[in-house]
Amino acid sequence: MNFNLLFALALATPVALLLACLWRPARERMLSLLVLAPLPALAVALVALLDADAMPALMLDPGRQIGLSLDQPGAILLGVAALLWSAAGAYAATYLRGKPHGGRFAIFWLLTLTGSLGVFVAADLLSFYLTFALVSLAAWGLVAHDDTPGARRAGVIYLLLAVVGEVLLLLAFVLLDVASPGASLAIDTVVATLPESPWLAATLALLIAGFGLKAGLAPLHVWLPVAHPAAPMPASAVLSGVIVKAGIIGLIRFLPWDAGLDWWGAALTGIGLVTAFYAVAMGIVQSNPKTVLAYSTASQMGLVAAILGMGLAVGDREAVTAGTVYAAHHLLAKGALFLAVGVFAATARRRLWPVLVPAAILALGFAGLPPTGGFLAKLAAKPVLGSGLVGLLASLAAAGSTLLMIHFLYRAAASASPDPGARAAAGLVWPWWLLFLAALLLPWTLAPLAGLSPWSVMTDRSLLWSGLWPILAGGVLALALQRWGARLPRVPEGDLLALFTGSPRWANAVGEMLERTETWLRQWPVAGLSLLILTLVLWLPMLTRP
Amino acid sequence: MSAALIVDLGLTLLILGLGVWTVAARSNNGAVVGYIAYGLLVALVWVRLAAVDVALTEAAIGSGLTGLLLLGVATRLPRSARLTRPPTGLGTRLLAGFLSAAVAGGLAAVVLLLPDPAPTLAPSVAANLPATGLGNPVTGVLIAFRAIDTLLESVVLVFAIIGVWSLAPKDGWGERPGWLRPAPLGSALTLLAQLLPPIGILVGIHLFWTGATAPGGAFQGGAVLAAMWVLAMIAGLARPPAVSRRWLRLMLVAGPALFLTVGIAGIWLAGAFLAYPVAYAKPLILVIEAALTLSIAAALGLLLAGPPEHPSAAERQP
Amino acid sequence: MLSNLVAGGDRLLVLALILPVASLMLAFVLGGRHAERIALATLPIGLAVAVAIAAAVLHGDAPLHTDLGGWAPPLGVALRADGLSAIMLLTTAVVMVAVGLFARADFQVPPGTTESRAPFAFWTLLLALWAALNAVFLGEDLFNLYVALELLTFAAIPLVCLDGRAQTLAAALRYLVFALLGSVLYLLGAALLYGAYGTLDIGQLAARIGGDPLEPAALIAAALMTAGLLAKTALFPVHLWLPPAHAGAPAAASALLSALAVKASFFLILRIWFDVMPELLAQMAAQVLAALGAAAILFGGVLALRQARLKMLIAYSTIAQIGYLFLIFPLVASPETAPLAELRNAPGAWTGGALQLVSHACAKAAMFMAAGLIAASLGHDRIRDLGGIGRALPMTLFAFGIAGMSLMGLPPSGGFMAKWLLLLAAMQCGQWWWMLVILAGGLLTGAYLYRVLATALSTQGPSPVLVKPVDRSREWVVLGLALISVLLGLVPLSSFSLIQIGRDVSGIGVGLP
Amino acid sequence: MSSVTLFGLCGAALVGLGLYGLIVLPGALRRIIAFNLLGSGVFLLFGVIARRGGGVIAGTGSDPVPQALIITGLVVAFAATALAVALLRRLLQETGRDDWDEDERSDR
Amino acid sequence: MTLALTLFTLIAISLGAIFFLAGTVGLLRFPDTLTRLHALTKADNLGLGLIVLGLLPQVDWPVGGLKLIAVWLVVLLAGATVGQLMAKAARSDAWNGSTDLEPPR
Repeated sequence: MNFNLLFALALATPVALLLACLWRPARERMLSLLVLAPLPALAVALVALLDADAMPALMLDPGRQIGLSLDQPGAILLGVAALLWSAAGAYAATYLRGKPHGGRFAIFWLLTLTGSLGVFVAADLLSFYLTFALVSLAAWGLVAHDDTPGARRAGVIYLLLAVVGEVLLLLAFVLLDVASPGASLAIDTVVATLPESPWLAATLALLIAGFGLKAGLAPLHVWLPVAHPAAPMPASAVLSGVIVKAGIIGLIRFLPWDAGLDWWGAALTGIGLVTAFYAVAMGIVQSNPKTVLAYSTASQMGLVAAILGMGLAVGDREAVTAGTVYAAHHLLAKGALFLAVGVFAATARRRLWPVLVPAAILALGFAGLPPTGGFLAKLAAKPVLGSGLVGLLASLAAAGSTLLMIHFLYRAAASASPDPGARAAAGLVWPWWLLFLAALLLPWTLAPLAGLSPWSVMTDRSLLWSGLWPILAGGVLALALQRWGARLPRVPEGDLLALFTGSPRWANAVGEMLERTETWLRQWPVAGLSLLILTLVLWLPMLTRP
Repeated sequence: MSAALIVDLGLTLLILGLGVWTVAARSNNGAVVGYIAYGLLVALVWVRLAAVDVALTEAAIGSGLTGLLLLGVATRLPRSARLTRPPTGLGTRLLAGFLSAAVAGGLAAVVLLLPDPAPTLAPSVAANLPATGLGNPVTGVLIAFRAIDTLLESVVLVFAIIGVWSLAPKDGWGERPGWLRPAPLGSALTLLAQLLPPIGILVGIHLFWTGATAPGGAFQGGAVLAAMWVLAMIAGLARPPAVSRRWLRLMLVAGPALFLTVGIAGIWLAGAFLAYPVAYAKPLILVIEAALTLSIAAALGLLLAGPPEHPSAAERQP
Repeated sequence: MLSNLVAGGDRLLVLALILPVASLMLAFVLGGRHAERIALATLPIGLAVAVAIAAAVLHGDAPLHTDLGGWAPPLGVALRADGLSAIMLLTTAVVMVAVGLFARADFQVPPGTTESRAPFAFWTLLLALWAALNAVFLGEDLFNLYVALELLTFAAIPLVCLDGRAQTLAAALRYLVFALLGSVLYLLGAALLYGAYGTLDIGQLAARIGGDPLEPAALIAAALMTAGLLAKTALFPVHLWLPPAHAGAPAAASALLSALAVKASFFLILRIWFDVMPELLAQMAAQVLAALGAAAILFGGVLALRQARLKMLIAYSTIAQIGYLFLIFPLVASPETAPLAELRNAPGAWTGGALQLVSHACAKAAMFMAAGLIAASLGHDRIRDLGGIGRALPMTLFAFGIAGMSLMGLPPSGGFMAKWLLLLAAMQCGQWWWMLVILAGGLLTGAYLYRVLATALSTQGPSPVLVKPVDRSREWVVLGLALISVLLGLVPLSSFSLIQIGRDVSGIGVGLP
Repeated sequence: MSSVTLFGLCGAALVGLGLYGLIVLPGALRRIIAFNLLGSGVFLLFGVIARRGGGVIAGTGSDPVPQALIITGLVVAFAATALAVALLRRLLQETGRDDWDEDERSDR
Repeated sequence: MTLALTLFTLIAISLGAIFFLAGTVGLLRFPDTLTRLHALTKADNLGLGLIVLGLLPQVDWPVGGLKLIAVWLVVLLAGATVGQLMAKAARSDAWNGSTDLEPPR
């Protein structure tokens, strides 16, 4: 088959399924088809990764370079994202069976899926903005799906921040376009001219804020711990696994890697590291395992941002590959863990071990436990982070991750089903196993891309030790947490959001004031006077013309 | 200062005085009466400005028919409606006064600064008037040079009729317009309504006919005819026709429809929409004017007669 | 074929003007069920004429022009259709067709009667409105345009109070008197221009104003005309008449008024500033207009957010969306925009403004009609009680949602492209503050749409009781119009070169200090 | 000062008067009357412009083009007044009040 | 001859003007509607009549003269009718203000 045709199918398939949803019988059966929707995208990614010369591209408007294309980071993320979407789709078919509003869930799922795959392949500003907006806004339907008061609140917060992110990015994109001569809107072209842009600082700040918000960088991470627990389990998996990666791919696509912007790189690294530690600190005082996972996501994305920041500072494209591999591993592992939480909740306590052990392996993988995929991901990042302060801080962050993940395992085990005969349905278990294996093994196949030879690293003792000591340190901390954790203060989900509890009242007061103004303005004499004033205001400046 | 200027000054002061009276009058009736008198004086100004066609229109439509319309509603305002309104605050009035004065001042300054010699189209009209066969340049502008305005304006009247009719109260549709409730027969009004219309109709037709060469035309003639019709309706000698009548509707659109038809025919006969073949210009224009006069008379009369109402609605009227 | 169109362009203009007038008179005379039939039969013809005009302008790459009666201006009156006019004619025709199809169910003569008030009035006024709009978009003579504006007012007012409730009567009366005030100011300006320059033809006025030293009358005339038209466009703060009038009218009428009627007076403001006196558009006046537009965006957005009724919300949304249109004045008039013009072969602000005009027309008409369907089937339009309507009327709500998407400026809608171009233009000419307004407006739009959609999609509570089943074909009409507003964003920008035909906007305001 | 200028100033003053009345007068009827005053002021200004343009050639004391426009305008103004009065009378029928000011909250 | 006609015109118009003046004074000074009406109609009928009479020698005959006479006749007719109507309205107004039970016939 023509590769470009397959490429087109990657996005056309979910759209076609979406159109089929207009037909009621199709809509009602759509849940069981969700597993199929991402498969063409998976195929595209595989082909592209196997044959690096065959990167597909589809130009819709050659004049302005509007279209879709694929590159290596895009292909990696597209592939693993498609895998997670597919597994989570299968999981969702079982998870939501028999519950109401499956059709609506499927529609939002497919919309989000389309956007989510799209951001990895969009080649120009407009397509990227479109797909990014799609994935951001449609995910609201997943977050608020349960329609409980909690879910609705989560939905509002999620949507508000998502729209703020959209606005920041729109501004950034406008600045990018204006600064770039020529009609082309291709991301490559406009980013290439960014370093000479008169609005470089504003553009970078907007880009980092907009994509950082999506990726969960502090202090804009607050939507993660609110939205993830509220969503149904498969939706949380894709939210935390794939959707935050829209922010990462954004950073990868839009930051000028060759410019060597040391100050901006340092800032991004700083933000990333702060996030990495701050999210751990907030996560260990949470009790809902999904909330803990959400904070872990923020922490991990902080590390990715730190990796990218180091690369940005020195103008090193290696950082992109390292960040991509790290993000790809996190995508699969975090998705798997969210699915695992659902499996826990459906499994009796005494049958928990067969799930808990692999979950533990994955969880510690975030901290770089050899020989998991996480270890390889950390190794790939190591040269970028260096062995200085940043490298040390990254290792300490890994210790923090260990602590957070052990906390997660405790909380997850505690959430097991109280029913002694409970057993998770097969439809929940196999997607989880699939993802577990993928998270464990796929980084081994991706490692060569990052310049790592898997066998040699496994035999290098100092490397193994560098992976192990943070875990041991984390383990010690976990014991301490176990002992004294009860003394820590409780922090509400979404920590900083608590600062804004008064804002609705304030907004209401402004609204009431404007309403009174409106009543006044709509009085006849006032409107008449306004018209006269308007006439004079339009007239008088013209009189002063030379 | 010449004598004419003194007269004009007196006229101006009188008009302004009446204008102020109209705005400041305590009673609604007083304001309306003031406005009617004002309109008549403004008609005199038009004569002074050498615009006799406008003077005729102003007297017939601007003052006469409008005054009748306003009187009709002023006398029906219930006392309660006059009392419940809070007067506008002093601050608002001062500000409004200041701003209105500023606009008026600006306009006055502009009037003084208008270019001299004034730009004009009068020579151009005079040069092209023979092609229409008309003697009255104003009619020439209305029917030939700017025919589209006149066409659209006669359509405006149809719009207004639809608008007024669409306000029919419940059960009113298809009935007769309900505003002009006849006075009891045998009053002095009846006598007037019997004596005046023959003269009025003659005058109306005369106005339309003379419009081709001298001041007058379809609007003025139509207005006089409408006034006669309204008089007959008020006096109870004629009842307003039911709005569902086909002949009535035909009469209302006859003018614009004929105008439009001739205009379309002009595309082929004279090379442009709304153009007249030179040989037939005058007869065509007269035919159009005649139809317009009829339609305008009908439209003006019906605008005064109001929306259709069920006969029983008369008692409910305030 | 296309060349024939261009050759017969002048006839097309005349046809666009007289077709609705002739149909109106026929419908008026025949009445009864014929009124509806005639109106419906006119729809496709009118659409075809509009398409033909657009094709002729595009193909001929020049404006169409005709002198009526064979008398050339200044003595005679001309009609002219440039690219923007053609687009407005086309938009009008599309919205008219949609509203006409939609309104069939609401305005049918009840069985057993030969004629009834509301259907007769609606169908004749639909044609009347169309005639008025076409006259506005084709007019080249300032007084002719005054008559066209009055035609528009006369057609619009009765539509507001078709239901005869006291509230809508009051709204219509207020609308009428304020609109009359606006037209009188406009007429005063036109009269002064005649007094100063001896012509009312837009093209000749432009030449004379540009050539001679400026007459003092021209300044105050511009101010008076603009203010009068602003009153009719309902720009903040002279919008008092719009919310009750547009919210009180029947859904089909609201759609026409909100989508088209206010655009006509805005179109004339464009013509005055950019065609009649381009040299006069001082940055100061442009900034004033845009500042009012910005205030409208924010103010209208907040007020929309706080409405309890769906139709009121949409009406306030119109006030906000009108604000966007006024942002184009400082952007087009800025000397810095010239490079952008060369760059894209489509001056951004101008194209963006036109796109906003068109996409808002389609989207707003779709929203009002969707709201009408909701109100008809629920028996009310209180936003608080819309819960579950997403299940009961999924298609209507979907149409409402995607129309809202266009208003909010989400890609790939027409509204997005419009705002994107406006943002670019604002940045290009260094007036970044308008960007913030545009974005804040988008946020507010999102917020009030969220209020409606989240309530409507809510699954809590009992399913709503429908007092009337909804007609599927009407839902399709609404959806179609909403889709058009979205698909406009997918049309390649090069197709918008039509907007540029007949005007050279890159030079506007450039010569000024 | 000539008569024509005098009438021009009169027209300007009438415009101001009409605007003032339209804004401050309570009640629909009075506002409609004020609108008519405003309109006649505008027409008068236009008439002055016509008169200034006249007298160039014999037979026309005044530029006929503005005259024709004023006649058109007068008829349009009458139609507008008729529509306004019709609305007002219907409003009176329904509410017994002659103003159009909104009841607070009625449309919310 | 011309001089005599001019003199006649002058006198007739002056007389008419005096009637108008008297009528106006009456309109302003008389106490109630009916008496004011009385003053007004005199001015209309006689004053205008004299003015028309005075103008007759100055216009073309017969078109202009007949027009003038027609004007006078029409004003006469209208004045009479309006006077009637106003008197009636005045009486019913007076009744509205009084305590009588029946309107005056």
